[in-house]
Amino acid sequence: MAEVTPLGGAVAERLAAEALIVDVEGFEGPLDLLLTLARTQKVDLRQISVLALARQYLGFVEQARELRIELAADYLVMAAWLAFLKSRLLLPPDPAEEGPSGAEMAAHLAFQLERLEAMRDAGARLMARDRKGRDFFARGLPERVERVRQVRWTATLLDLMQAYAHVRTRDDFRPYAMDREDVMTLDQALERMRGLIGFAGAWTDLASYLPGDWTGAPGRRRSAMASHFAASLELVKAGRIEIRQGESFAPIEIRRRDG
Amino acid sequence: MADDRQSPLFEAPPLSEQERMVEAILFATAEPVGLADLAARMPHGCDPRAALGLLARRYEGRGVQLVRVGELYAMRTAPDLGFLMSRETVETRKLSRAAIETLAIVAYHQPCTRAEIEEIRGVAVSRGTIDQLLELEWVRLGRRRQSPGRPVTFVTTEAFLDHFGLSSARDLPGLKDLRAAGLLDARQAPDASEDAAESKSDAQATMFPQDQDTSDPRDGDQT
Amino acid sequence: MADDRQSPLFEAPPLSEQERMVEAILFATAEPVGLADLAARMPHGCDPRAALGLLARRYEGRGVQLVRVGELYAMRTAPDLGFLMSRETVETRKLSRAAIETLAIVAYHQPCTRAEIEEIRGVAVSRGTIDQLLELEWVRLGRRRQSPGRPVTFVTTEAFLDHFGLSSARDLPGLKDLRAAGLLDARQAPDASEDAAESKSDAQATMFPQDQDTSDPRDGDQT
Repeated sequence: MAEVTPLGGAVAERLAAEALIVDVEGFEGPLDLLLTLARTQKVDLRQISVLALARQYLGFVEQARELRIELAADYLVMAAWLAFLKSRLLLPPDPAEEGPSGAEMAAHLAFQLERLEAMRDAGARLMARDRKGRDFFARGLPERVERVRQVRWTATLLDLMQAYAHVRTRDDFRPYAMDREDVMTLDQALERMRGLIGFAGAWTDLASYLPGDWTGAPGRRRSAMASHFAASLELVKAGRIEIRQGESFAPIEIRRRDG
Repeated sequence: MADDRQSPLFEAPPLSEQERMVEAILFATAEPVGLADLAARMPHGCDPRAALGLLARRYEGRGVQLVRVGELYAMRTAPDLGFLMSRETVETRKLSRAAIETLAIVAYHQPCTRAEIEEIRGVAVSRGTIDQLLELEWVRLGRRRQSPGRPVTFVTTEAFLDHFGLSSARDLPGLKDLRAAGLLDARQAPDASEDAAESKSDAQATMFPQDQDTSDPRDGDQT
Repeated sequence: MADDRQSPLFEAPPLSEQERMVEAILFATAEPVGLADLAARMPHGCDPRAALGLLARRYEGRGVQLVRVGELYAMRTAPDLGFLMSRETVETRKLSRAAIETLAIVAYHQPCTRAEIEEIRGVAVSRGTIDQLLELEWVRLGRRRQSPGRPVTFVTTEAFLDHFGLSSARDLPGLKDLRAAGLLDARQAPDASEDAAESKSDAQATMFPQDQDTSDPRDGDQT
């Protein structure tokens, strides 16, 4: 594919390269530059001379160096690769050498250029299409779709009966009346525990900390137990005691923590 | 067509083409458009009024119509298709506790006054609660009570019976039935249930009533 | 469509009436509408696809046209009348060359990863370029590629199709020629490792996965 063409039009090439250098900011990377250089060959990209292209590019880089223009690293990487490609293309293939042949590498570069150009053309064609808001238009006066929300209230006979039962039995269980008498607060329990833990050197059942007058009635005992348990957790957090429970539902035991 | 040579530059497009133009303009503009505006947008020599006439006839009976708004023209949805422009969502919601309790009291004690409802519920009944029940047509006004102040009473309606599947208000289950159905007991005071709980375990056991191994072996097979 | 007759209560309106409905719905909105959405808004038992077919034919050659946008449908003014709407024209920000190229690469190679875009362009894709396309809603994230690193892919959107007047990504200009010329192949540099080549090849396999005939109602009755 990549046949070696005789060196020709070297002067024109240099002139072109100079013109390009002025424009170097305008290029979208080395592949873009290569594509622009390839166009100066004025042939179909499929017939492009990759060797000549490599020379053009290297000439360009050389020119840039003479004019003290700093090229971005990827332009220099491309230059190094093209120099390598050029040597592969010029030297007879070495059968011992690994890797792709110069011709394969050249063919791929030609493919890349062709593909980039194809995408560039596709982009241009896309932008040239009839476009919404420029060539064709959507409805200018859209009508709003209204959302009508309807609420349907329901209740079942069971709801009704339960509500009535609830009203009729409300007096019996006073759901909102807090029973201060039979509730031990966390603060109360904490206060008690603080005073007592000094004596708890060995593992002791938490239940044994409950005050005597709170262990009779089940409701009172439960409240005291809950508060004492919560209070113990506070004390564990504070690093004052340790807590353990052998298994589910086993007695909860606490012990003073020294140090 | 006859004398093209006289003003070839300004020859107006055929009327059918002008109709297309008016159609596109009316479709795309954000506001209704007047004749002058149409003429200004269209090529020289066009007759927007004639084009509008054609267009109006074309859209006769269609889903969209050409309408005149004062001196302006616009395309609008045909009036009979307005329903397509709204989306109804029906939301089913449970009646609030206040409403259902009030309803229950009216049902069991009808005819009953607002003061009686409040006495039984132990709370003031908000205006909105009664209004809602009236609006639902489950409750209506009954006769005034022959007592000082002649307060209005509330009674349930046919719609109420209908909704709850009752043939008459006397079909409402009585307190005894409620108890038999476990409704009253289930709502029983904590003190009552506590005895039962206490009898089978100590305080600690009831502290963590559902403290069991959550990894149900049956779950394993289902996944 | 088959068993509408089973429920005479919900007998669908005649097709001509359904056509009016679809017309009204599509006229009323600037956004493309899907079949499911149409069906949801029309009475039970309607066949929006058939109605769309009728509508498309009715508007053929008119100033306003029925267009397909991916799986959606919309009414748009005929492109040859754009000159009438200079006042409606929206100035779109001019896209950079990088953005246009990136958009073309995504459109023609979708789903396509950032690395593939960079390989084709031979430069790093700046964050802003993709952001701009995402912001315009012409490009969105597709599925992750099932290859090492699971890179995200980019695909074009329905807004992209709508903007460029395409009925599907298969209608991209010159797509067939580019494919025939092998320019959409994920061809690998000859010195690249085989793994990379492997991961690329599924890019092609998944390109336009729904590349089947989705019976466009507009073509429906032409045969």
